[in-house]
Amino acid sequence: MAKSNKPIVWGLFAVGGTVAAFCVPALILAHGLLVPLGVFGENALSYERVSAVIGFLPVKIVVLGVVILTLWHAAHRIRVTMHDFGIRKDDMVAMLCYGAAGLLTATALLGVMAV
Amino acid sequence: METIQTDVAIVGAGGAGLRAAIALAEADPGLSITLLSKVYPMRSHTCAAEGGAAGVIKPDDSLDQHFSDTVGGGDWLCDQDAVELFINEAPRELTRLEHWGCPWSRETDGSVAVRPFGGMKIKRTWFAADKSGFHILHTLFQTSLKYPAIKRLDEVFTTDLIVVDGKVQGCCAIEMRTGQMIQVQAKAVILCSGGGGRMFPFTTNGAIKTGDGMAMAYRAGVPLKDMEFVQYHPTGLPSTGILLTEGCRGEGGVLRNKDGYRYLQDYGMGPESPLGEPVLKTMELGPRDRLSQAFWHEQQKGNTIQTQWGDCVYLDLRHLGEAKINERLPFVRDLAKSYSGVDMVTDMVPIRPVVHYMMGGIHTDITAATPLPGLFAAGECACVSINGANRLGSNSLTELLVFGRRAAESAVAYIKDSGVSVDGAAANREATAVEARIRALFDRPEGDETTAGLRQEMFDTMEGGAGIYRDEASLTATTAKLAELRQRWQTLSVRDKSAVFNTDVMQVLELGAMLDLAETVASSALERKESRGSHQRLDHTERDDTRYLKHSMASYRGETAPPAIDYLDVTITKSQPGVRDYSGAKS
Amino acid sequence: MSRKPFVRPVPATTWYMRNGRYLRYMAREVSSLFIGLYMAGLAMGLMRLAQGPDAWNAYLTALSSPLALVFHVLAFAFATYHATTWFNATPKAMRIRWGDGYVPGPTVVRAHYALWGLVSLVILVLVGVI
Amino acid sequence: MSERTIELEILRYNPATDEAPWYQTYTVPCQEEWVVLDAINYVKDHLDSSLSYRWSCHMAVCGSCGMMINGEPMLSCKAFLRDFGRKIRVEPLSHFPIERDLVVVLDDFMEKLPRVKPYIVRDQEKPIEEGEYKQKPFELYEFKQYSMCINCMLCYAACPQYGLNSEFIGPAALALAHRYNKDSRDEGRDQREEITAAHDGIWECSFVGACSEVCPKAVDPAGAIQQMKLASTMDWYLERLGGVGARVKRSLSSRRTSK
Ligand SMILES: Cc1cc2nc3c(=O)[nH]c(=O)nc-3n(C[C@H](O)[C@H](O)[C@H](O)COP(=O)(O)OP(=O)(O)OC[C@H]3O[C@@H](n4cnc5c(N)ncnc54)[C@H](O)[C@@H]3O)c2cc1C
Ligand code: SF4
Ligand code: F3S
Ligand code: FES
Repeated sequence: MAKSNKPIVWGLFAVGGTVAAFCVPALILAHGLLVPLGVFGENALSYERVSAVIGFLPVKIVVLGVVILTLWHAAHRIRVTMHDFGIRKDDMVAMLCYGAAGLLTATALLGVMAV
Repeated sequence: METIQTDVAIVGAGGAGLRAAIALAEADPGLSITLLSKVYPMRSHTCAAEGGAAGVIKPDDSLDQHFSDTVGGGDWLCDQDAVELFINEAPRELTRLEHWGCPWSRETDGSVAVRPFGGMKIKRTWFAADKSGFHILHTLFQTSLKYPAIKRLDEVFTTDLIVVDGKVQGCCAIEMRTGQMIQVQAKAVILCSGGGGRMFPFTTNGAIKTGDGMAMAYRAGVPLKDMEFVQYHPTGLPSTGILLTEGCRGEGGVLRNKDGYRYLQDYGMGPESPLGEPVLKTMELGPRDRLSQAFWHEQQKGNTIQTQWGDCVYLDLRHLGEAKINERLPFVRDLAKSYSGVDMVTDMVPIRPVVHYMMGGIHTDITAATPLPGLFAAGECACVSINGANRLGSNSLTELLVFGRRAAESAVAYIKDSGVSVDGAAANREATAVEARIRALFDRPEGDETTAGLRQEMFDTMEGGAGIYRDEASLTATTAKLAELRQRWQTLSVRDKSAVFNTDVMQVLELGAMLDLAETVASSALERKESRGSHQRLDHTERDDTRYLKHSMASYRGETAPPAIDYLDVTITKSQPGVRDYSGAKS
Repeated sequence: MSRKPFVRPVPATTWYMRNGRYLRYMAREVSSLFIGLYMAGLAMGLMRLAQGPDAWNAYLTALSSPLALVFHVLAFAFATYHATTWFNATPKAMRIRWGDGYVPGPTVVRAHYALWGLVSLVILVLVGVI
Repeated sequence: MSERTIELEILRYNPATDEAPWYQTYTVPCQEEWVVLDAINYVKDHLDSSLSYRWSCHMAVCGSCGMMINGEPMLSCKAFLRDFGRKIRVEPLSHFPIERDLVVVLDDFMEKLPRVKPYIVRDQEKPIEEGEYKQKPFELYEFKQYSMCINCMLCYAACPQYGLNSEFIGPAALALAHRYNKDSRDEGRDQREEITAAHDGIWECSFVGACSEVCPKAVDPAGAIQQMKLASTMDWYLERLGGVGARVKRSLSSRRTSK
């Protein structure tokens, strides 16, 4: 029997899971809840400030790292979860999940690089 | 009936059976090997052994010392040629097991560690924490998976040997999952079916230890040797008989009576050793028979504690401290906590002697051959005899390895030398007769007799009449009772008529085997009018070398008669019977 | 032949309803859906950022819609759950030698929680000041 | 001695007469310190000799008496009545075909186990005359935990992935493969990975963790599998790095293996 190819994605999944665990709860709290609710004031995440900060190369790298790794973590786990929900077309599910992750990666990459 | 043809059939896949199977596969890859077991190999009772296996490897130790510990421990009833051979081959076998991956505990430099054991003058017991037998069994089982020549028949209950023209030519068995009879036609058969401690109510033995193989050989005409020697282990949990390994005492545990007094010093095993510094071969590190007997005396004096499960004394390990207990004895700590609700780190554990091991068994010579051509035996079911009147703890795990291998080698030699071939037609006739006998069990009319009821009566009479101390009256009553029980067994019916996994029929057959064996125990004990090792008579309290420096041999005389008891000389090579001294004096 | 082993079927789509342990597992797995969606949103946001101030402001407005808020509350809960399950499991995969044994599991877990707290604080402060 | 009475509800199945399993309830007088197995033995001895189940050691080491007790896979010889109420439901282990009553068919595991080569594999055997392999306490510690498996199959009964796909090699067999991979005397990891790193090996495990929660011997198969995923991911990349990777791999493993 041939060895599985899962190691390629599993490495990303594992690293992404760790990054997600450390960063995502606080990110959601800050950017998804506290900022919209105005806790940080009217000018939080204003265009000027955000684009200035993201203009820095090291920041670009960190932000991209978090986003991309987390995306791959999620993509891989969603693939497994579909299986757990009884959807057994694994090849198709895998293509969709990793495809979406790839597209979003490209999106984030383009976005960040363009700033 | 299904017929299987094979070169060698092994009955039993415990330590001895697996070692034999591997040895066969290594001796000649062309041999066909059939390994039958009534349970999956890893369920065999070898897995319950905790303490360890003896073999000389350390520079401060010597083969001579292991020899004299073993022979003295056995109260000079051991065959000394067998002991010598055993001791010489032991280190090699244990090392081989190490090469196969057995997780022996280690010294800091990476070499194998050894621990002290009862009756041993020098530390020589190899151990894998307190699950030595478990690791030995799993190492052997997993290693056996390497050899495609070993064909296993798991959960196949062997009922009888097939004997044609005075030669063993296979065995008959019931496949549990179908209820079908199988005849395994073989040029040679090796019995590795373990002991029969289950004939007693309080025992460290698992449910499968019903002595089936011993009974099979006995019925086929092979004498059972030294059956009166039944070892009580001094430290069992009273509720269930679960064993707290001798390693507990090896690591420094002590026995105390209800007043907290270390009573062993009153029974020739003193002087009292300092707490936490066990002295080899004295006090708690005396041999098992002496310790169990000391318990009996304490009980007579009213020095035991009463528990809901009967009289007990204490095993005290508190001074070892939690760290050492967790490192060396984690399993027994857990056992005591779960089954007796006592944490040995903070409390003393109530314990009592429980039936543990049968020194006696199928008569074999030092090549593991029985008097019946084509039949070999090894492990607890056999009596070679290296254990004499009292086995030293940690000798039997090694015995499985040494004699499991020898049995295999002897079987190969037997096949090659005698050029045996199986008489298929005759074997088939034998097997058909066996099948008819088993079928008949199902047709017996359903009476009041139950397996559980008969078994309980057997327990009561064995415990009462053939226990730690015996006398003429108790043994006479026991043999009479057993004769009656054997009669009543003839009317016992199998209530469960179904084919698939019928444990009812299995229990009926097991009980039949145990009753046969129980009778050989009681009859041999009745005839041995002396006290030696684990056989202690209140009416004959001294050892009598002039009359009884002999093996007793119990031979089958039919379904209704008690066994015939004969005697066979003990082989003495270099150690004349002496005094068993456990007082700490220099020997 | 009298054998007839009985196979108890496992329902392929509802098996996890059988016990709490499986439900907790599924909750952990489903967290990925929320984390994934959140990240998708963030990736889009980064794109909007590149498209200029108007796009970015529209994005910020969308973030404060009730629907977005509800989603983020859920996502926050699942992400936190993911983090705890992840940290609690790390000692299983990652064993760090310590003398003749390994760093005890609880210590590894506690270290992760401490670091998590720190990282979270940094993120909150950073977002707060930006 | 304190006594109590329990209701034991046992799933019965006799292939000769039953189309499907059914529950039979027994009223059993028990001692307080009994385990569930004692109660079942009482039924066998006094109420119904046709009940079939496996047991032997009564000390949680032979691995034969695994059952579902109130829905949880447990060793019946280590399930204390004091931890249960008056009604106890006993069923054969989940995910295995029922042979009869509480006896399940174990062929699947027995066939899988040899495939992961659960024994020492070496390029060169060391002669017995040269004595034992040296193994430092830490080297023993590294695999000891995974050698404690009693093959009781509770983990298979708990693992939903095994329930969904019986091709999955499963927790215990994988943990045993890991046991030998981690043994300083062994050189067989590459051979084992042919099976363990294939589709139905470690990658079929989604780290539910149920196996480790029910394991009576603290083997932690879930941890073993995670470590194997990590190791085989490394191996996968190293194998694709060509000569450099091979060299790294060799130096990593020769540091381990006892000579
Ligand atoms: C609790 C305990 C602790 C012990 N501790 C130690 C120790 O520390 N050191 C030491 O040296 N010794 C110890 N002993 C003794 C030692 O473990 C046993 O004597 C030894 O394991 C017996 O091994 P065996 O291979 O002969 O039999 P077993 O391991 O009992 O195997 C018997 C085999 O025969 C098979 N069998 C039996 N009947 C049939 C049948 N009718 N048909 C088919 N198959 C059958 C069974 O299935 C099984 O596979 C201990 C014993 C006990 C009970
Ligand atoms: S890993 Fe644990 S639960 Fe699984 S078979 Fe082994 S001992 Fe039993
Ligand atoms: S429960 Fe099953 S999915 Fe993996 S972690 Fe254990 S094997
Ligand atoms: S009877 Fe042996 S594990 Fe329960």
